[in-house]
Amino acid sequence: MDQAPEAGEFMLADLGGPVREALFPSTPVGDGFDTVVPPGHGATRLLPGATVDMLGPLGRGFRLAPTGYPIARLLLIAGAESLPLLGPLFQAAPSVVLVVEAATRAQLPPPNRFPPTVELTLVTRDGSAGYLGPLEAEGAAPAGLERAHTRLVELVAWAERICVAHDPSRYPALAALVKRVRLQPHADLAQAIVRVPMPCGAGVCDVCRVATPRGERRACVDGPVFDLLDFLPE
Amino acid sequence: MDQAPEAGEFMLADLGGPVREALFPSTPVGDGFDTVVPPGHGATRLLPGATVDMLGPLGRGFRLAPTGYPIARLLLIAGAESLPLLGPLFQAAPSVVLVVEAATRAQLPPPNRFPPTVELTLVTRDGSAGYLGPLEAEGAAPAGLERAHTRLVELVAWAERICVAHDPSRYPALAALVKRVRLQPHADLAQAIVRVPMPCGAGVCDVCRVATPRGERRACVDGPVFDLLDFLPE
Amino acid sequence: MIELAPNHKYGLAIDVPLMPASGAFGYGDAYGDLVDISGLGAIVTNPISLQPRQATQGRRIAVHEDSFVVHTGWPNPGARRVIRDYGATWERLTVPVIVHLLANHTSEVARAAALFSAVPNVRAIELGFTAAASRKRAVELVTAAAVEGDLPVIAQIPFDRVDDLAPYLARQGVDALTLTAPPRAVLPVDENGEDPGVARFGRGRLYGRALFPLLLNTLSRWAVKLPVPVIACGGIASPDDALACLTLGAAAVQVDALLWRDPSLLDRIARALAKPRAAYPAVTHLLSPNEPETEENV
Amino acid sequence: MIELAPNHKYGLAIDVPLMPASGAFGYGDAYGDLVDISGLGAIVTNPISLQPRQATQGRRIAVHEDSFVVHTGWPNPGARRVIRDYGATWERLTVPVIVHLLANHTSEVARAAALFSAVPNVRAIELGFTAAASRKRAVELVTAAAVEGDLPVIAQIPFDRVDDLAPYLARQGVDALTLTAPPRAVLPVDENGEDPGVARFGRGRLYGRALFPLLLNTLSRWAVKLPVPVIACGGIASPDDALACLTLGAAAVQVDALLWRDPSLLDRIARALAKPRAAYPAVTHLLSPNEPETEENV
Ligand SMILES: Cc1cc2nc3c(=O)[nH]c(=O)nc-3n(C[C@H](O)[C@H](O)[C@H](O)COP(=O)(O)OP(=O)(O)OC[C@H]3O[C@@H](n4cnc5c(N)ncnc54)[C@H](O)[C@@H]3O)c2cc1C
Ligand SMILES: Cc1cc2nc3c(=O)[nH]c(=O)nc-3n(C[C@H](O)[C@H](O)[C@H](O)COP(=O)(O)OP(=O)(O)OC[C@H]3O[C@@H](n4cnc5c(N)ncnc54)[C@H](O)[C@@H]3O)c2cc1C
Ligand SMILES: Cc1cc2nc3c(=O)[nH]c(=O)nc-3n(C[C@H](O)[C@H](O)[C@H](O)COP(=O)(O)O)c2cc1C
Ligand SMILES: Cc1cc2nc3c(=O)[nH]c(=O)nc-3n(C[C@H](O)[C@H](O)[C@H](O)COP(=O)(O)O)c2cc1C
Ligand code: FES
Ligand code: FES
Repeated sequence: MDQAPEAGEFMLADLGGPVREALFPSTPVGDGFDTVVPPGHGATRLLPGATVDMLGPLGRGFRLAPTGYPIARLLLIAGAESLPLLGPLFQAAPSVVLVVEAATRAQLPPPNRFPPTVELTLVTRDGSAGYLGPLEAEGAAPAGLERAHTRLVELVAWAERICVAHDPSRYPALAALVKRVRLQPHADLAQAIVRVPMPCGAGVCDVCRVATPRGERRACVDGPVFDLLDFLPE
Repeated sequence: MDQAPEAGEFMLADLGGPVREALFPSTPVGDGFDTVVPPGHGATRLLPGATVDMLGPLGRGFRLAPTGYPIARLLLIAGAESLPLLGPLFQAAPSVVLVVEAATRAQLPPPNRFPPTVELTLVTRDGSAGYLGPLEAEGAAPAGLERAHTRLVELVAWAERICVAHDPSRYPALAALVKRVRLQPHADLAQAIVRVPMPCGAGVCDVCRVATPRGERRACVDGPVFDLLDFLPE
Repeated sequence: MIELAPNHKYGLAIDVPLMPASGAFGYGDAYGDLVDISGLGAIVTNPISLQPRQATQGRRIAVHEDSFVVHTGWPNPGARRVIRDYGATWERLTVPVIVHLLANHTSEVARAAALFSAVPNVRAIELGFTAAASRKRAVELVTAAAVEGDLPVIAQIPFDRVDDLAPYLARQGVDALTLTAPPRAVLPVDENGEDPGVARFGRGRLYGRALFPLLLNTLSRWAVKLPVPVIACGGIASPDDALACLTLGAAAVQVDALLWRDPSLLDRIARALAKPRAAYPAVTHLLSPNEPETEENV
Repeated sequence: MIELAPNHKYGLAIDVPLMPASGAFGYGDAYGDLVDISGLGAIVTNPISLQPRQATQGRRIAVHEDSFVVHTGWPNPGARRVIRDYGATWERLTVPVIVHLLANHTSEVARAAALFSAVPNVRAIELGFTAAASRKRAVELVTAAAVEGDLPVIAQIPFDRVDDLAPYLARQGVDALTLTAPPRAVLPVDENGEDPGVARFGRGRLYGRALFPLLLNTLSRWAVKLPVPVIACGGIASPDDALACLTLGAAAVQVDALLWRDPSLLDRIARALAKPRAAYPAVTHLLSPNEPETEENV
């Protein structure tokens, strides 16, 4: 590998099937990277030490800041399943807050998985642990519970950059929240990654098209990291 | 493997392709056997120690003699390419004569490959070593050469059993030779093996049909070892 | 109990929706103890003609990657000899025997069908057609088999003739359809086999996993739509494959020449299919062939 | 030099009998340095319609074993936008550009063909048809493209319409034929992907090695027999595969979606095809489609 993929970029790996599969870095390791794949994924059948042919790095990853203008306050927002996609950002700024949302307590990641510099905010949609989700829901919370929304608004106001890895069906609502809190958000203030099959990785096959209110984009070349505000409802 | 294949019997091995392939024993080794496959054959890609799923032993092998009536004088006749098929018979009788025919000297096997009890008779079709072939050709030989035919007639008269592994297109002429020398040859006096693809090994697929003047036979269940006289022209 | 010939006076009821395809299993006794025939729904015989047929000469199989082609000329000892050799075996079987006839001439098909009708436990005729058989000729052949034979008639449809022949024969009174016979294909010949250098291509009937995605397409387009039961055939290589075919509306499945590699496949599929029908997964993302197509549902 | 449109006034001469298939390569610049376009015979664009088209929603790819199906709805920015975005790129290429048009309505095809005729270095139109297009309609579409466009017209024939459409269009004046467009297929969906549990089957255009034996059969039956050049397409995955197609009479080959796995395949095939033509192996054991069939020669 000439170069390791950065956060949100991907490698197209030949795992023996008829099409390549996208591998995203979850942790940079030396010159290479660790990746998290679902159970049963082709990559789990690889033997340790196996050589995998890869193309990449491909795609537009998370864009933290122009060189020379480092950011101090980074907000990460993840669904529990998409959390590994944000792994390479856990130490990307002096102050990192990570909001993780899961359906229920059992699906939350163990807090010891994170570097001590990451400040963790846990959210469950059933209120079984941490704040009560969903993230974008407002209104009074049942007794003994606190709404995630209130906390999220604070964090969005605080952050210099917001990086999101969640179910894309949530992006319109999250975009609306950012727009409400920040009024005139600049381009790339909030960025969101979309994970879809990307068989060609070259903008050729149209399998990875993502519909946004601003028209269709291809995840492999226009993304997979988009400006969250592209998803803002018209 | 429950049981190792005997001379002329075969195993159907699953070597990863969509059909099984027949493996013939060339040398019995302990409970198993060695087999000789052509260069490029699927089996050459197996790693040492690989487990291969096999069905068998299948087919009718060489029938030397009913139990209790051991034979003393065994004649083996092989084309150089088919020689491994007779390997398990090299020590099957106190006195074994092996006739090997090749196109030219370079294709003859090295004599040190055979047990010392085997008496070797080498034949080349171009006369570059040993007797001058082809085996069944009569008539005067060019100066300095001796016809294989003369020697073969002696050996056929001498033998109690004759086992042949050669190109099946030669079997009609060899059958005629045996018939001429032995006049009333008994069943199974001379036997010949036919090697064809045998994908099912069960008499189902008809791929292995062998045409004889006495009608079609299936190599996998009626053979692969046939009475040589089945090939006698009508 | 699955009824494969609901419109026929005798019907063709089977317990398990599974049988070997014609040509894959011989005449019933070939696999001996390797296959438990009583666990199948039926057996289908190798192709049989009225008169004996000999094998073609030359290369009869070519293997390349995951596929192989077979070209034998359908040798068989002829109807009378088959009955003499296997009639008693068939009578002892606990499952129905479906006799596969090479459908060449109406008179020959009629006579063969009449002969097999009289054999105990022969419960249906399956007809194989040439790829070039016209609709008219196919109906004549089906009619010849049905009238003379008195047994349910199943038509095994050539691979590239489904759209044309399947709905037509179903309307014209065939009792069930086998979709499909193997397609013709040409394979490059790997030069490491028995006769290196002789031929670069082999032609014949195609077998292998390659057929399965095309079979599923055919089923998804036709199985539910046709007014007679459909038997799925082509590239089925696992219990999951068999379940997929039933999910798409096949009444039963045939396992083709892939079973030569793994005769135990029949028993494994039989066990999977013996589970209660409700356990079959449901079709979700697939257009029913009767529904109009829209951008949304294709 | 290979002439792909010998009957057309301008012709379509290419140096190397190799090009990507429509849909596999984008509009020419997608693979950047990974593919040396100057080593190809031509490029074929992704399918283009006169008006912009959006992608279908829902699952667009399903992978199973060695095959995959793709279902996208052929999204594209429409003819005018494509010309604006890629016209300059095409002009700089040293090889001809073949524009693939989605052949839906004659008036749209005619207008799109006229637009592309005026673009420098666009040297032919390839038409893609729906599987259901009648002969009459197919000829109308070809005629519309030819009359308005002034360029050679290549027809990419649907997989299961070769016997029906290929000889007919060849007689009616098409300049060359691409055999074939990918077949439709249905694949069981491996439940380990992005959306477990959502769908058990995916439908779409089939790609993979499965197609190659069927392509060779189509070529062996038709390539020599048809009066116009045939471009082979379907499952080609190696230089040997490409040579096999040329041996069976194809004038050129297209590499389909298998090149996504291995973009270097194009360069490797190009190198193999650059060797002198006499080195191609000869057909030995294969019936020429013009010869009468006998027991001996089939
Ligand atoms: C131009 C052309 C195109 C063709 N296209 C295709 C094609 O797309 N796909 C394809 O598969 N074949 C194709 N074929 C081959 C053709 O379908 C058959 O080989 C041919 O029809 C053999 O049958 P027949 O009865 O017409 O010929 P005959 O010479 O009369 O047949 C000889 C004998 O073959 C036997 N026979 C062969 N097949 C069968 C069968 N299935 N059932 C019963 N008996 C059989 C019969 O005993 C028959 O009497 C094509 C042939 C030609 C000449
Ligand atoms: C009973 C039935 C059986 C079918 N069998 C098959 C089959 O065997 N194989 C198969 O592949 N399909 C099959 N189809 C699908 C059918 O071929 C196409 O989906 C249908 O023809 C779409 O084209 P249309 O113009 O008729 O429909 P429309 O609804 O008018 O088409 C909508 C639009 O789709 C676009 N379009 C779709 N395909 C193409 C194309 N290739 N080129 C250009 N534009 C295109 C055009 O823009 C067209 O205007 C079947 C459909 C039905 C209802
Ligand atoms: C008498 C006869 C016997 C045939 N036997 C077989 C056969 O055993 N297996 C097979 O796959 N095809 C068989 N075929 C069909 C051929 O394989 C093939 O489909 C036919 O020759 C098509 O050739 P073509 O496409 O070059 O015209 C037979 C055809 C005929 C006429
Ligand atoms: C408007 C429209 C768009 C289509 N787009 C695609 C496509 O992008 N990819 C594809 O493989 N098939 C496409 N098809 C065809 C379908 O995949 C498929 O062939 C068709 O729905 C056949 O379904 P049926 O056999 O169940 O009737 C399209 C069909 C229509 C009508
Ligand atoms: S992955 Fe093919 S266009 Fe994006
Ligand atoms: S190998 Fe199948 S019949 Fe002999």
